[in-house]
Amino acid sequence: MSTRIVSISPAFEDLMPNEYKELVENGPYGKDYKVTDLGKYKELIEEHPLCAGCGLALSLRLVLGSLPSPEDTVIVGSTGCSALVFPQVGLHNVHSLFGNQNAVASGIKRALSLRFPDQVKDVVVVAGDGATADIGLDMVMQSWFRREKIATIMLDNEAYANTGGQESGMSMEGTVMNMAPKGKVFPKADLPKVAEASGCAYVAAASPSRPGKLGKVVRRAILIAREVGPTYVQLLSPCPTNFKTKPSDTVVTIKTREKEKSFKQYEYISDDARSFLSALDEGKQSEGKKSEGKQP
Amino acid sequence: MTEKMSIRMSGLGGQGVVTAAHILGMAAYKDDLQVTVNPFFGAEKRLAPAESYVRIAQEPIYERGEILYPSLIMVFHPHVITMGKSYTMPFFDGLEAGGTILINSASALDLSEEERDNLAKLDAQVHYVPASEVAMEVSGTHLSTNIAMLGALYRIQQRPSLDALESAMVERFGGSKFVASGSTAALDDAVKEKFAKVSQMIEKNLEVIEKAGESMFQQTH
Amino acid sequence: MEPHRYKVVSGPEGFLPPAAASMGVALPEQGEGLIEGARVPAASALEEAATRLVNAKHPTFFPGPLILWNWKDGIAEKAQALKDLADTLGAKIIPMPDYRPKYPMINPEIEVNPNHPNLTIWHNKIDVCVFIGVHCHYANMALKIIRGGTDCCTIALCAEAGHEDAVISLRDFALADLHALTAAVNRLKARG
Amino acid sequence: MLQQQVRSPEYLFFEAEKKKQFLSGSEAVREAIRKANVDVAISYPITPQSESMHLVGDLFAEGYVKEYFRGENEFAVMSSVAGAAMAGVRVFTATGGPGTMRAFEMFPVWAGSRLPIVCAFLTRGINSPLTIQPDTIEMAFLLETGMLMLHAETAQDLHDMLLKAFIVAEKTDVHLPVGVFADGFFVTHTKEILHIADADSKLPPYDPHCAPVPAMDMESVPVRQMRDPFVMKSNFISYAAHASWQQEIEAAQERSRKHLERYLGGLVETEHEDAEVLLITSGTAVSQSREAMAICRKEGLSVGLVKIKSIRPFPSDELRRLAAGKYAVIVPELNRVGWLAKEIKARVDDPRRVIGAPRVFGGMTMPAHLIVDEIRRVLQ
Repeated sequence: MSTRIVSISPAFEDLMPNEYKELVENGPYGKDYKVTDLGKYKELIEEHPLCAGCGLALSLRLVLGSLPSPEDTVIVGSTGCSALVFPQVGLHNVHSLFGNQNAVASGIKRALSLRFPDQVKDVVVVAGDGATADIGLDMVMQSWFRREKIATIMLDNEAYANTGGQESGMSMEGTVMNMAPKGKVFPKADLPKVAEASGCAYVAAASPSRPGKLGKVVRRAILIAREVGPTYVQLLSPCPTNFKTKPSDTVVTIKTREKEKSFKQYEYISDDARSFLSALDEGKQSEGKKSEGKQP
Repeated sequence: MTEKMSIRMSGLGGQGVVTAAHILGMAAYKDDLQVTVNPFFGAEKRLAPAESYVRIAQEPIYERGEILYPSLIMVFHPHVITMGKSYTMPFFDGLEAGGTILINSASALDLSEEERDNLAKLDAQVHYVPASEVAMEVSGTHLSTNIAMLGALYRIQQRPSLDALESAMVERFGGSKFVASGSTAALDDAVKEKFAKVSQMIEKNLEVIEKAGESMFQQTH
Repeated sequence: MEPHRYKVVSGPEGFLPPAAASMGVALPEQGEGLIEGARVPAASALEEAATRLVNAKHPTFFPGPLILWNWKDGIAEKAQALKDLADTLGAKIIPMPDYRPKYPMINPEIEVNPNHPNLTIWHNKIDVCVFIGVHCHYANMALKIIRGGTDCCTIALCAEAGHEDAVISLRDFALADLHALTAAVNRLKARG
Repeated sequence: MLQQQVRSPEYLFFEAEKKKQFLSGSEAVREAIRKANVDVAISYPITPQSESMHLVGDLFAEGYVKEYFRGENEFAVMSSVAGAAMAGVRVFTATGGPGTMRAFEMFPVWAGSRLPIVCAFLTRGINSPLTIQPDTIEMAFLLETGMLMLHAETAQDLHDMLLKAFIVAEKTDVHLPVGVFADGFFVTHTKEILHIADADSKLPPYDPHCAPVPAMDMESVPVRQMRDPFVMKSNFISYAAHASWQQEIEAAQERSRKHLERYLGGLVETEHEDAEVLLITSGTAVSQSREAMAICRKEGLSVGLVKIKSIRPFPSDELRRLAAGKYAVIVPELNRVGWLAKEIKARVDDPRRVIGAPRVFGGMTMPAHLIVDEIRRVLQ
C-alpha cells in the first residue's frame, strides 16, 4: 500500500484524536513485527466489546499481531462474535453475511490481483466455527477446490456464541447446549483433515495458549497462501460465557483439553509449501514481491 | 410476399427442427426481411417431440413465443402425426384457413376421417415430401432431412432465396461462431464428420434442396 | 407527498426525517449548487454558505477521511486551504477520521462520527457545520441525522455530485472553490 | 480479440454507427459485455441463463473479460461478485428463477453496500413444481431489494440496457446494483434483428475512487474501514443510523431517474397515449400488446400502449399522468401475482380503472388475442 493512507494532512496533524496519531506514528504498517513484538507498538485493535476472558478476542489479537504485511492485508469476516470486533480494527475488512466469507474473499482476491498485479495483497478470512464448518462449509471448501490464494482462519469456540450458546458442528460430542438439549449426538468435525483433502497447501491447528506457535502458523499460512495455494488454520478459542468457565481460566481450559487429548496442535505442510518454506529459510526466495527478507 | 409467414416446425429431437429454423431465419435475414426464430422452450432430448418457430414478414414483428396460429406447418417425421409425438395436437391445430402443411413422408398418410374433414374445412394445402429418403440418397445421411424439408418449403414459397439459403448454411456449418446448445453442438460434429469439407457438405445440401423440391407431391383431403 | 415543495432547512425536523431526494429534491447540475433544496447558480450557493458561516455563533468544519489523510497529491494544499478558512472564521475543526461505528463511544469534544454526528453537534453547540472530504454515502447518512435531531445548519462541499440533504450544497468542489469561499468570507467580514 | 478503443458512453450509446445483426438474446448479452470493459464475471449455470454466461466465458477466453470462473452456487456467486466490486472492479453476472431465489440474501447487501454490480436476470418460473419456462414472478420478490430494475422487451433492449446499466450503476450519486431483466426464452432463445455498435469500442473503465464508499484495497482512505459493519447495538442511536442508511439507498434510486431518462430516453415509451384504453406493461408482454393494439386499432378501437422500461425506479409520475382520465388501463403480465398491476394501482388516481389482466404463467405464451379479448370485454 501507499503508506500515505496512514499519513495525516499536515494542516490537521494537531487535530487528530490521539489513537490515530499513535496509529500513524507507532502502528504496524510497513514494519516487520511478529507476535512476540506485541506490546511494543500501537496494535490494530482499538478496543473491543467482547466478553471478559473471550478466547476469540485473545486469538484475534494474536492473529492481527502475526500478519506478515498488515499494510496490504484485507480481512473478510463473517457474522458472529468476531464481527463485533472488526469495526475497531485498523485494516480494510468486510463483513458480508453469515457463511459467505470465502466466496466474498475469492472475489476480493481476484479483483485485487487484477488491480495490483505487481503488489502483495493478502486476503485473510477470519470467521467462527459456525460460519466456517456449518453454514459456510460449501463456500469454504469450494474456495479450496478452486485453489483460491486466501488464508482461512477459524476462531473455534465450539459453539454459536453470539446467538446465545447453540451447539455447532465443532462442538464436542455429548455437549449439552441450546439446540442440542440431549447432548450433541455426533463428533466434532475434523475440518483440518477436510482441508487437507480439499487441496489446502498448509493446514494447522493451534491455540492462544501458545502465542509463539500461533504466530508462526498464522504467518506461515498467509505467506503460503500468497505464493502457493489455499491454507487453513484452526484456533481453539474457548468461550467462557457460554461454557460457564471463569474468564481467567481460558488458557487453563485449553491446557486441560490438551491433557485430555481432546485438542492437539497439528500441522500439515504440502510438498510445494515445504519447498517454499525451506527456500525462505535459506533466504533463496523472498516472501513475496515486496517483503524481502522476512523469515517465517 | 405481402402476408406474414408464421411457420411451425414439428419433429423429433435430433432431426434438426431447431437448426432448420435457424437456417431459414438467417436466410430471411440475409434477404432483408423481418424475422424472428425461436425453439420450443423445453429440455432438449433426442426423439422427444421438438418444435421450432419462424416468423417472416416485411413489417416489424413483435409477437413472441410459440406460434399458436401458424400459416404453415412443417412435420419432420410421420410419428408426429401417427404416434402423436407432438405437444401440439392434432398436428394442424391452429392452422390458418387456407394454410399449408408439409409432411416428411414418401407416401400420403392414412389420416382419420375426422382429420380429413377438418383439413378440408380449413381448405388446407397438404404437401408430402420424402425428405428422409432424399437425404439418404443424395447426401448419405438422414441428418440432412431438415435440409430436404427446407428444399420442399422453398419449392412452395420461393423465399427466402436460394442464394440466401446457401449463405445461411455456410454461416451455420462453416464457422465456429454459431451458438448452439450442448447437444445440438454434438450433433453438428457428427454431421461434420460425414463430410470432409464444409463446402462439400453445402454442395450436397443444395442438391438435397433441389431434389426434395422435385420429389414433392400434393394430396387433397 | 408534495414533490418539489420540500425545503431542506435546519431541524430538528423530527424522529425520522425523509431523504430529500425521496421528496423530489434533485442534485445540482454542473455549475449549480443547492440552497434549501432549490437549484441555484454555484456562485449563489457559495455566497450563501459564506453568509451563514460568517453569521454563525459556533461554525465548525467536519473534514472527512478524503481530506484528513494525506493520501494523494493535492490533498495537503486543500487541507491547508480549509485550515486557513477555518482560521479566518475563527471556526472549529472537528475531524471525522473514519466511518466505523465506534466502541464504546466517541469523544464529541474532538471528533465526529457519521453514525451519530448529533452527539458532536449537541456537545459543541454547533449551529453551522461544514462537511468536506466525506465519502458521499456517509455524508448523506449523517446529514439526515443532523437535520432530524439538531437545529444545526449543514453545508456540504462535495467533490462529486453534491448532497440534497444539506441545507447548502456545492458540487465538484475543488481547491479554487475553497479559495473563493475564503474570499467571500473575507469580503463579508470586511463589510461587517 | 479486436483491438478496442475506449470511447465515451455518449459515443457508444448515441453516436457510434449501429450495424444490423441477427442474434439471440444470449448473444446480445455477449455483445454488450464485449463492449462493457468488464473486469470480473462469475457464472453458475441455470436454464435459461446458462448460454449467456457460456458466451461471457468465451469473451474471457478471447481476452475481452479479464477474469472469469464458475462459482459454486448462486448465493456464492453473488457473494463473490460483491467481494470483487468492493475491491474496486467492474463485475457482471447473470441468473434467473430458482437461481435468483437461491442468491436472495445477497441482493439487499449489494444495494446496502453501494455496489454497482450489473446482473442479468433471465427470468423463469419458481418451484414448486419445477419449471424452466418463462415467468416474471421473481421480479415481484426483487422489488424492494434496493437494486435498480430495468425490464427488456427485446434482445435489442437487453443489449442496450446492459451497457447503459454499467454507466448508471457507477454514477457517484447512484452507485447501486442494476438488474437487467429479460423474459427467459422469449428473449434469450429468440433470434431477432438488432442494430448494435461495432466491438472496436468499449466503455471507459470503472473508477473506484468516484464511489460514495471507500474501496476495500488498503489503498483508499480511511485505513480503518469495515464494509459493512453492524451498526453497533451498544450505541443508543444506532437505529437512526440504520434508518438513515436505508433512506440513502432509496435516495440513490431516486437520483438514478435523471440518468436513466437520459440514457434510456425516459422510463416509459408510449404509442397512441391519447387513446381511451391504455395497455401498460413491461418485458415481452409489451411485444404481445403491440400485436393486440394493432389488431384493435384496425377494428377502430381506441387503444394505446405504454411500455415501462424501468421498474425501479418506478415511473410513478409518468403513469399517473398517462392513466388520468382513461376509460381503462389494462395490464397484461407473465406471472400469476400481477405485481405490475399492483404497482400501477398504487400510484394512479383511480385504481379501479386498472385491470390486472390477462395473465399467463408457468411458461405459457401470451397470445395477442387474449389481450384483444380483454380490451373488447372492457369496452363492451
